[in-house]
Amino acid sequence: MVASSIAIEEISKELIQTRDLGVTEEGERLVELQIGPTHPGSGHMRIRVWVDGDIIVRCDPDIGFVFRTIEKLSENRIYMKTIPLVERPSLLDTTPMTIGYINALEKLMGIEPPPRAKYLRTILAELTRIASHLYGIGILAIFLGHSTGFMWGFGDRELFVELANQLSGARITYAYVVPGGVRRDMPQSFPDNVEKALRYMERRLKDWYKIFLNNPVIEDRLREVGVLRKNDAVKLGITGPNLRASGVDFDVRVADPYEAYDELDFMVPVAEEGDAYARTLVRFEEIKQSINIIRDALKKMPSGDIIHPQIARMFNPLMKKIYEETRRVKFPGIFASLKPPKGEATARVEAGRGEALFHIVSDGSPRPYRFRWTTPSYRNVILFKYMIPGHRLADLPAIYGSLDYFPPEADR
Amino acid sequence: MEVEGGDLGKNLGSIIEMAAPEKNRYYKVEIPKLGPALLRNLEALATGAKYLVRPIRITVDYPRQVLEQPPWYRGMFRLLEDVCIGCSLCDIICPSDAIRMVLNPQKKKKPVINWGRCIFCYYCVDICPVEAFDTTTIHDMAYDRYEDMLTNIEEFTKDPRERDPSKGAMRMKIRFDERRGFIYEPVKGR
Amino acid sequence: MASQQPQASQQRLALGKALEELATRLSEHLKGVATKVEADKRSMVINIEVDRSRILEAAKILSSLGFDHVKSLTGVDYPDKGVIELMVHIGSYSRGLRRIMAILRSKLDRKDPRAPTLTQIWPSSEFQEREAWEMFGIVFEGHPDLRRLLLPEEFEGLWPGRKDFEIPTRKAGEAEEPWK
Amino acid sequence: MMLPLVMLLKEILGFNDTIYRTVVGLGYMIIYPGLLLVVVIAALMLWAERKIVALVQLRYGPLWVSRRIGGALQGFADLIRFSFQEVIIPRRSDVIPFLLSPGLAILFSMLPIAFIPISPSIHPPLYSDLALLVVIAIISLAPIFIVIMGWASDNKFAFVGSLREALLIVSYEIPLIISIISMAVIYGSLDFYEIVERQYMLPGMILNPFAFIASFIAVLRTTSRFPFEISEAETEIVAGPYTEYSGLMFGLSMGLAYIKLYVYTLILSLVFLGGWLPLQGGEGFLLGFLAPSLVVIIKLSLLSLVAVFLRAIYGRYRLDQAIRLGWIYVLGLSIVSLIWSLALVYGGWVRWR
Repeated sequence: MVASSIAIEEISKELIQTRDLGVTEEGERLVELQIGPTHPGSGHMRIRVWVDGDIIVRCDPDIGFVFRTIEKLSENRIYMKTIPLVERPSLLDTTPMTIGYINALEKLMGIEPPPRAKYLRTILAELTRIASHLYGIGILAIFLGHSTGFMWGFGDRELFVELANQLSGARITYAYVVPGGVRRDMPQSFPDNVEKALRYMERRLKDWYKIFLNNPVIEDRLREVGVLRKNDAVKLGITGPNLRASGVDFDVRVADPYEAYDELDFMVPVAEEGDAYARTLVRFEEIKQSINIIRDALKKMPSGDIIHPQIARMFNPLMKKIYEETRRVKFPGIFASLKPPKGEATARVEAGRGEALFHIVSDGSPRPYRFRWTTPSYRNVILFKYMIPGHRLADLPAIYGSLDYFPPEADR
Repeated sequence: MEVEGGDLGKNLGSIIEMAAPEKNRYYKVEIPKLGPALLRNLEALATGAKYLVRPIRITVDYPRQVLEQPPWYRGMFRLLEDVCIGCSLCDIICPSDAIRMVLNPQKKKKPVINWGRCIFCYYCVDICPVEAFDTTTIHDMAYDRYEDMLTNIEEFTKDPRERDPSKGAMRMKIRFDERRGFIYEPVKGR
Repeated sequence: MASQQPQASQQRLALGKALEELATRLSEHLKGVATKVEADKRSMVINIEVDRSRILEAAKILSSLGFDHVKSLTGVDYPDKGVIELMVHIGSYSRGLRRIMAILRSKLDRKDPRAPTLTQIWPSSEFQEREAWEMFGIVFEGHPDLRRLLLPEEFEGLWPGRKDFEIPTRKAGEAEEPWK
Repeated sequence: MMLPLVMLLKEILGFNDTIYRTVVGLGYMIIYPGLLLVVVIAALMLWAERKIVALVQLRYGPLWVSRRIGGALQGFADLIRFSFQEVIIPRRSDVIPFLLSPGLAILFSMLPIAFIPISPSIHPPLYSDLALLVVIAIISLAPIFIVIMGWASDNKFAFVGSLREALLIVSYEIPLIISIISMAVIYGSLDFYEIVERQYMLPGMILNPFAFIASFIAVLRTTSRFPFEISEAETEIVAGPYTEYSGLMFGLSMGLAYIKLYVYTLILSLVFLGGWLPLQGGEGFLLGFLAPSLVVIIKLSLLSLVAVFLRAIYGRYRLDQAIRLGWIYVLGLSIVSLIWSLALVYGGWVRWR
């Protein structure tokens, strides 16, 4: 698709001049369709497509409808306030994002969380990864008109949202990770509930395959649609399951292990085909692998503190008492004025949709001087421009869904 | 993977690779050879029919039934005015600027909250050095007017349980189950 | 677990050493192009500083060395120094090299920030350059389609990413007027 | 109820035969099995669809209206809501076709009821021994008004949707007609009474299963059931031809699919499922009319339930895939069914005289 985009660019120059229902020199009548921002299949974005008959000849993603200026906002607030902020755009896999931000902050501060905290973070991140993938598959399903896949995705996601609720006390926006550790230890019944939920998910995945992935209609819609070749994926800097479905074996959890991933037993699926079907398949496989990670992490879970001793030392007697009795971490007053030393730090994590990069420039004040954050959807949005031309109009939702693109995450 | 000018690239990468070899954790997903379409159609139909006969239900019949949240669920909370020392840490750390310090009649600083802005992150609850917030699990509150969400000290010290909107509803507890996912059970003694 | 802990720190030491070696190798490759090449062991990145006029040259060399995509491209505004720093996080998908990142930095004149486009070398930077342009006003010469990306069409005013675009902040902690 | 009354009137006032037939015909068209029954069945089918799909999809389905009977009145509630909503007419639309086409589409999809008998005793108002052909011919006209809807709306999505509809009509009407004709070949008749009578041993779907499958798939397409819900694909083209419709007009255009489903399954249940068999019809209103017609309605409801259940299983095909499926497999199947019928007839396996 990328190779053919040059020819498309040439057509598009004509188009910009004639705009609407224009007649190009070739005598083709092209219709401009604006998919979004108020369209049942667009999300918070506008996709301008020019169609010739049923074939899309040019596609221009117009993003920014949910642009939250997170980078600018964070420059004006203390470090702790940015934690809930980075959760908001990628509402479906919040924990990997907070982990990335906190990792960069911890690198600046020169502290490292205790092992138990690392495991707890990993477990929550994987729970949200499963939830995020189920959401993505559900959205793909409804884009293809498969309402059962949509409802199943959201229904099964509920289990993992509830598990996260039991761990952190909130359903989606956990703000569970704090510098130096996590905010609360897992409750007694948690491992048992997790095991039951995971077994349920494994049973359900078989039905998922039967009704969704192996369904001939779905197969026809996804096979050889939106093919992304390996070298194109690398060139365009695609990330996450979309990259791995194109045959590139890259996962930050393996390439640059953070938290407890280095010690855990898991594999990362890679597919060669690079079409929408492969991307969906990779997501299903990743759910299976996340199940393995959570099981393994619960098995290997070390005991001990969940907050860095340097922070625990700052507790007043009441806080210490609460921490020891209920394993709930109270914030010492220093959290309201964290001043990491001058310097820069970069961290990256594998969020549900791919690699997220965090860069903090600190000037020694309680606010970051500059905070740069690129999200996986932000890096994948370029695919709309280069992959969609040449497909049929009905393929647009199929490709959109298979990319698991999430507009707020791209806009930040 | 093939890279342009591959040798140099490999050389550079090999320095890292020798120092700390990357674990081989990748496996190739074969796209399964799917059976004949007719068979798969029947399989899909049978799966649907299976759920038609033995349905699983994830949803709860809200608002007739309301979920009982764990005690650490981050719901609405109230100020214990006598405990509060007016240190204004909650105001400083509030990520959405929902808390503001005001003077009470004794000219002491006390926090008040704007429920319209609150995101229930509980940073204020956790940073309070004296535990001056009394927390509940109530979250589904509704207000008629925006002004009602802005509290003064008197309103902020009132217990939100008093006007819990889910009072008459059946309280349900979640039990995880291998086959059905969730099983909702009524909470006894309420 | 106890045995793994020292092993992990040992590995980290070895990695740090490798990173430094890699930095020296890179500085050999970039001799005369980069003004500074240094390793940041904490974040496992290599900072490469180049002059504005040599950005394209450095990018070509880095791309030929295996850094195949841009992870982030943005600016950092330093009004007191009168520069906007172009900061490009580049990475690789090839084995070994993907463990680290390189940050290509170049100081641009704040009054007229111009930089050559990197889209010919790394097509992945196309949308990121559009964002850097609308936020910091960095003009990427030769960019095929330098339009606004995130900001609304009718947005007017300063470059919102720069430090002199101030957003109102509230002073927390002081006693204020009650809402009612 | 109506019949004895009419008989009584006839006795007392001495109505002649024409008036009697007019009154019965109007009752047939407006009350049973015409408009009123159609609305009731369509509303119940809407509810049944949502309920069935909800069961598969881990949830309750409609429950809020008439909770005691599982929300069965939801369809009627929707109908009432639609009728009281504002109808917005886009300024740039072609007003007369825009307003008329939903009604005309419904008219033409209901008109075949006038030719279709649902019991052995009371004849339909327009009785003809070529009824099968006439019915197919009339109901094929309905989609044309869907195309007009899309064109009159002056909306790009509506336009794309109506073009899709037009392409799909062509590729699925032909298999439908061929497979129905192949049944007529077996029965040696186009008269519904004879068609039903000749299934007294074996229903048509066993006599010629190919024709049944082909015509069922074609009916799924024509009534835009999944996996052929292509012309109004929500995530692609909003609501296809119905994008600009609102209020009652939207209710009509959405109900159109269910009305067509009713009529088509009525035809299918007569042609393939043996109509009112095993009841032979008897004396009086109850045995002669009501009981046989209830058998027909049960049969057509079962067919409709299968059709709506598919929503829980399938997504939608892409336009070109659906057309390919239509022109290769469904058309192929219908030709096979025609050959099968000819073989049965000329091989002497079926003989009616």
